[in-house]
Amino acid sequence: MRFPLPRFNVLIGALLIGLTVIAALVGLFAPPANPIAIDYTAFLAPPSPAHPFGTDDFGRDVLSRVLVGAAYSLVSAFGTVAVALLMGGTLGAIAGFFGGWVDRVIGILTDTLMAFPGLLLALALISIIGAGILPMIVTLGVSFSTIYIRVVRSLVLSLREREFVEASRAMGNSETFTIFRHILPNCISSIMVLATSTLAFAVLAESALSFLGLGVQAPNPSWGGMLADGRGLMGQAPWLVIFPGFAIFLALLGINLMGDALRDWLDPWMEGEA
Amino acid sequence: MNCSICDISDISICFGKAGVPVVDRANLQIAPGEFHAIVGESGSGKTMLARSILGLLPAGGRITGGKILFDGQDLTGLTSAAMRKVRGKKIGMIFQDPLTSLNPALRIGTQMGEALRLHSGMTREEARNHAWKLLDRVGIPDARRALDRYPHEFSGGMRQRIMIASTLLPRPQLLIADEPTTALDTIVQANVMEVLKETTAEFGISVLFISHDLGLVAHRADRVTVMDHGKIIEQGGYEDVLFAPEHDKTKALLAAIPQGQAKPEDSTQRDTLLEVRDAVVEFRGRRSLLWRKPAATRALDSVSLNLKRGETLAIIGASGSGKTTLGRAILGLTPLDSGTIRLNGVNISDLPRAEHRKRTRNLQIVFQDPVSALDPRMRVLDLVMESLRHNPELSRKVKETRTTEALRDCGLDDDLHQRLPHQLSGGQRQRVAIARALVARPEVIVLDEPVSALDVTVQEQVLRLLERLKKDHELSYIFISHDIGVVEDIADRVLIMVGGKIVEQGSAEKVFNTPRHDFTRKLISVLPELREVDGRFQLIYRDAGVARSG
Amino acid sequence: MFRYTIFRVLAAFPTLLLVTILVFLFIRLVPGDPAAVLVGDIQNIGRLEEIRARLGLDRSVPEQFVIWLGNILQGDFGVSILNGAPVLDTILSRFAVTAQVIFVAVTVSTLIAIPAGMIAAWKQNRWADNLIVVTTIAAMSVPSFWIGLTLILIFGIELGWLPSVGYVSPLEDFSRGVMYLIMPVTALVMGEIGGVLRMARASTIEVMRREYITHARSKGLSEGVVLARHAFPNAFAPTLTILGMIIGSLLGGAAVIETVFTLPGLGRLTIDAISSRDYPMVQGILLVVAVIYVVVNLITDLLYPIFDPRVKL
Amino acid sequence: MKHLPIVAALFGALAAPTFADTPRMGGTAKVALGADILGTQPGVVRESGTDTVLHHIFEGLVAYDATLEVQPMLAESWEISDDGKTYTFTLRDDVTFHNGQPLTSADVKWSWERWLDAELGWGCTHWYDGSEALKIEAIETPDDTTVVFRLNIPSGLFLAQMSNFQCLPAIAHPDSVDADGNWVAPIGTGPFTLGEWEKGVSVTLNKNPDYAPASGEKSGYAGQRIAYLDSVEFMVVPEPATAMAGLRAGDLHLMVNIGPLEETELGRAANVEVLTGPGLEWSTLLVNVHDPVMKDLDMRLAVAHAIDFEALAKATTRGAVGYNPASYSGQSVYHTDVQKTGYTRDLDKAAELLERAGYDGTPLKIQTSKRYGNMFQNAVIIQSMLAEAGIEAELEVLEWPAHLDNYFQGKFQLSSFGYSARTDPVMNYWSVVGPHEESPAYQWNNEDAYGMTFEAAAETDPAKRQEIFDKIHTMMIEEAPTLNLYDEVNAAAINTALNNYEIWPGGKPRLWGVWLEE
Repeated sequence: MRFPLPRFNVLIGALLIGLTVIAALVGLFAPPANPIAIDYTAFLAPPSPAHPFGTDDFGRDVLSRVLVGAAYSLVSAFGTVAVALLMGGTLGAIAGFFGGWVDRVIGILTDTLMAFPGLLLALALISIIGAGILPMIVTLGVSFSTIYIRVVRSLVLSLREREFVEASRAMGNSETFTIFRHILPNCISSIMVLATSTLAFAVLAESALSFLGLGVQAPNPSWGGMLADGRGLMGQAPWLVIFPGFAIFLALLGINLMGDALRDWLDPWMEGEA
Repeated sequence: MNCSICDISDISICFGKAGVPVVDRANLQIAPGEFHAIVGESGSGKTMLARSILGLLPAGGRITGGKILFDGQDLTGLTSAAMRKVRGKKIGMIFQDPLTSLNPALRIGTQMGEALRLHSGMTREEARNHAWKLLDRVGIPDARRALDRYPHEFSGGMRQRIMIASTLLPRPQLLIADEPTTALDTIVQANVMEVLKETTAEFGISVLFISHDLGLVAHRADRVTVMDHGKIIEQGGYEDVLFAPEHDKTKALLAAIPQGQAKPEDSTQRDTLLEVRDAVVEFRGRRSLLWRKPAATRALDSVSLNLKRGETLAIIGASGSGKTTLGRAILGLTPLDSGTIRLNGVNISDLPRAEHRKRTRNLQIVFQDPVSALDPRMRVLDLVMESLRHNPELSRKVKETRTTEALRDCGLDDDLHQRLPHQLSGGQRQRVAIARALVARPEVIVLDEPVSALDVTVQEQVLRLLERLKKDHELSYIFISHDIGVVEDIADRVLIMVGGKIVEQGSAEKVFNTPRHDFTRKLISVLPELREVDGRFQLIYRDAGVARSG
Repeated sequence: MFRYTIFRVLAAFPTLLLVTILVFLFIRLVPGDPAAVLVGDIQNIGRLEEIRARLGLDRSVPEQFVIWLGNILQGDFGVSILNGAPVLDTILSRFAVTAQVIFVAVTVSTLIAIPAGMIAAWKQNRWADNLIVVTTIAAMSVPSFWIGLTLILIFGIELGWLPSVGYVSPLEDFSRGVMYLIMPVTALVMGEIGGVLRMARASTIEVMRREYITHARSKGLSEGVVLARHAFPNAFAPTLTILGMIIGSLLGGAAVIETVFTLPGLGRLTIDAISSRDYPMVQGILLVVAVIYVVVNLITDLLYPIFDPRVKL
Repeated sequence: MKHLPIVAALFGALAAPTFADTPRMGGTAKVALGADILGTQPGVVRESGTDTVLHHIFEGLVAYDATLEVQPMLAESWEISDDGKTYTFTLRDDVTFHNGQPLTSADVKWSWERWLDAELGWGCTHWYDGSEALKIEAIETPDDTTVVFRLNIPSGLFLAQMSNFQCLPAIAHPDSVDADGNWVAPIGTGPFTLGEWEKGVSVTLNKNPDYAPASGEKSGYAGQRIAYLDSVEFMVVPEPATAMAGLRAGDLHLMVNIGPLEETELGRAANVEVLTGPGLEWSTLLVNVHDPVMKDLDMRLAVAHAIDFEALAKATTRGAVGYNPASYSGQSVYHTDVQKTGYTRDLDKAAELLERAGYDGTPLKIQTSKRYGNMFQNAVIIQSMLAEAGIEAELEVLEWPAHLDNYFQGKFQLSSFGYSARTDPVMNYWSVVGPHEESPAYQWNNEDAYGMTFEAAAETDPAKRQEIFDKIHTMMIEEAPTLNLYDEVNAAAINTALNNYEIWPGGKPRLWGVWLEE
């Protein structure tokens, strides 16, 4: 039975991502309860009509924290990918297009970033910029940019040989014009595929950082943070872990499915077969 | 014909669910030892028909009707296991692009011995022996050591010979050759055809030869089948089909073979437009050691030429002769190591980019591969308009009208102007590339093998277009090509290049009729020419006299 | 090949130097210095200056860097501020633990991912492909510490088959040592397998479209032989680079897995050293990790021509 | 020293031993440690896990019992001269070191002189070198079983400091160091000897076969220390969730320093029992009196009146303890009604005070960290309480070293902090009161109060000490330089296979006098 994976996956992927975005919007603008309001009377209350997802160890409503957490996790994930794309994309394009010593210098920079632990970077940035979502985004963004540099560089190397790039040069266009007008637009499809997979890794990385005590600054909720904080209470308050865990799982499943389908769908087209 | 070893009756092949049949009720018989050619343009279904015999249709392709009898067996009904017994053992196949049809990661010996050991159960040693003997037979130097080398260490021609040897090793009864020489230079093409013809004749193997080049097939095929849009439109012995064609499509294919007379010496005085003096371009090899200067090879070795106004100068040479580097050097795409290029008297070889751009507005280029020459993301109109980008004095309105005019001038009607390149055919795309050069109102256009990637009939139309544009806009061309047939009736003067040097030059008529350099001579002799002499078609070699005649 | 290795080793020095400089600066940028951690809040508050002097932290940063680099070049990595243990020995013993887990995990995930990826490519869009793709995506969508803790809950507590805490090196006592590795390796494999599998599937799909695959089929070879002998070497080359990157990053220590499974690995050592501002230890670790990373990259590039002979070194 | 009354009512029976059945010899108990020990030389590089382990290998001359009263340990008895400046200790004659050598006064003198040597960097030299008035003039050994300490001034703290468990003046044998004085091996007199120490994994202590226990019932660190176990393995388990799983799986027998949430989590498992008891550590909200906003008394009092201290204590300790306004533990005999007077929440008064202080609404910054769970929980609850009183507050969650460093340098506006255990009110106040120029870490820069702490230190009569402490406390409540919250709860979880394990205010786990079932 032939089963058109790409189309089916895109459907589920889009559905899940849509769900996450809606959750984030509801969380930001109309949360059922104030996600950081502490209610001493309702400690670790199990799911009830008042608190559909129960309450956490400060008596805060888990449902609104999951919704707001969606916003934080998405913002931090998309922020990370944006930083990685901007930094990695441009450096990769420059390295690929100009080659020579520029390529070697960027190569050294990439190796250094790869060998550098994200943790130390996070700590240093927090002390400079101050705690909050920004250092998280910059840290993860910088460490993910190394993958973008590598991918974009190899893409640009292959595109540079294409004749329409030489035609652009023959018309007297400057190098930078040729990069931004002809080369980068043609990298977009594979960069999009890369972006979806790094998006998934960004959410996971954020939860790992929260596990190590460095996540999004309290008391703002992020999925990774909630999961990390609730890990010791799986017995008495499983809802603390189940709902954020499920939220991460569904969001990542959506992103990964979309990324996978995108690649299969874009792949044949990218070879420009008539 | 009763004793055919392969009898294809009423075969139809479809793609997808209710697609139009790619091959529509085709009938074809191949006698033992017969060299049968199927000729047709791309999309005519010839390759699909050939591949259906071995059940190697691409994803989505299905045989929807008819039978293929081979050696008494109906191949269409075989189970995959039974079909695998036929493949390689009874029917062998060789492919078009030698670059991608041999596995880059495996040694030649492993790839060749595979089929033989599978079907004959020989030991590795025996298979190797057979293999290198056959390699030697097809002309591979130092055949024994060649077994341990990798495909990328051989030239295109050599790789094709290896593939022929590897396919013939298990002694199949039928060899299917899917355009085996299209990707090769003319001379190499001829040599490979000879090897194929001799070896298959020697081993009594019948051949099903697929090609879009009638000239190549004309003097070698016993029987010819012509296909168009999935249907067989003509079939029979080579004399009937070639020398007394009935269907006008066959006639069109025959007409596409160059017939014209080479132009005589042009005595009219013309001023020189473009002058290249002692141009040298060196390519640095990889830096062997940090301190020693790497060995440099000269792609252009002090080349001089000049182009007169309104003249078409053809530059012909094998791949790697430096003709493309010369074309790119003229445009300034490849910097010269020494020597000068003058355009209308002005030296343009070492100007800064802004200055170079202003000075060379009347110098344009058209590239070979239409797929790679157009930015896949831009629409046709924007693609062509981009070349007016450096004319600030023109308003957007003026640019648009000029672009639309140029596109119409190149035979592209308005509904195509908003399309993306991948929505156009090869011919249409090349017309867009020409329009992009034309819109800048140049005086000189460098054409780097503009038609070699196109089908024969489309090639003809583009060449006629170029000639018309030259007359209408007083253009001069530098026409780079490896195919002498294409250049014959369009070039005024001809330059022959070998190893980065110009070895011969002169008017087209002088060079074609009285070639001096042996490369030129070989180039011309290899190319048969179908001439219509008093109503009858004759196949004539330039200096070797009549090859075949009706 | 030898010349290429020399060239690469020489080219690695600027990277190593840049890493050490950045680490030296960043760790001092982070607030809180080792003296405060050592003093804690019980002891005499006045002793901060005295301890700073003893640790040489009162000198200017560039001065400290020169001294430290000088020692490193003589092979002296210095001593941990926290417990006085020699830095290099601690790093190497902890690296041994991380290396064991990582190599077993990477080998297992490769042995599963490559064949699964190729089968998924071979049966593209059929149920087998969907099953493999969806399960790997599911595995990739769960944070690794969550997998870890769930494994402990199931195999540690409910079934009691595996020890949930502690660590015995398989080198000393193989049978017990293996018991301690099963869960961490499983958790790591579930985290990493997705990346490798996806790459294997994508490159196999791409390779299967090549002409030489149809040529191989035209020789009458079975689909299995075509996949294994013809498709695998060409598909494995790009996957090798992904593997190199994964091993490179993991060898720096999978901090989360090591914390959850009480493995005395490099990842946890890094976190403990950073959080206790143990400057010599942090600098030592990151230098060693950088060297490991460069070596892994070199090995990956040296292996590349085996699968793609066109690449000349 | 008067006998400290035990406030049993608060925790029910003081964690009576689980099963009173007959003790069983043998087996290995496994204890979870948050981090690996830092070394085997007591008191030099300090960390609570390391102290716990070393208390099984080394002993001091005297030790605290469960009621925090000083009891004899290696010293059988002691006399204090009339002028209170000479302490004469008589050693027990049945004590041997781990290397078989008998205990002599020379060993005591050698050990003390090593810890007091400024070069070594021992943790608490400042208690005995005069920098806090008290100075040991000389240590004499008239004969093998007598050691005499000569002090410069009489001190009510000397014995308390000698039995302190953060800086245990351990009695070690000179063979513990090599020729040029480097610490080589821990040769003490304790019930356990150092076995294998696998860095980053675990440290194992083996039973000392020829250990001679002191007289009297086991109580706190005093009394007899009988090792029923063959060995104790302290395993490094950084992740609490893993430790809890290990406890339930039986791979671990003891886990200490667990918070209220872990208590309820573990309480659910059949084979795990949770023991709680009063602790000596206490949580505070540090208020930086040098901060431009907080130097205004009205502002500090406004914050004090915005917080519902009782509710805060009940929330974080799940009802175990209540508000303790004083800077020392509610268990202390000096903790009377005076120390119970603090601040009661009054939002109107708070608003009025804010008005007077001219508070312009800029958010106050509360620093905290996550290493010690309650600090973080206090900060979160205080933030929301201040919000109710119209005071905007932002949390600054830092890493513990950064949070601690800011405490030392006084770089904070508000800081949710906590002090480790001290056993005498003077020691508590010495961490809070002090001249700011000497160290920004002192929260209360008040000469009178600082002078009074030294009076209390020298004073040996409890009634007079009580007067001084009452005066200090009342002044502190008026000036509100720092806001004390509550005494932290000591809680430990044991696997039911471990018998006769007890909790005591000192909090430090003791693996003698306990045995394993099966």
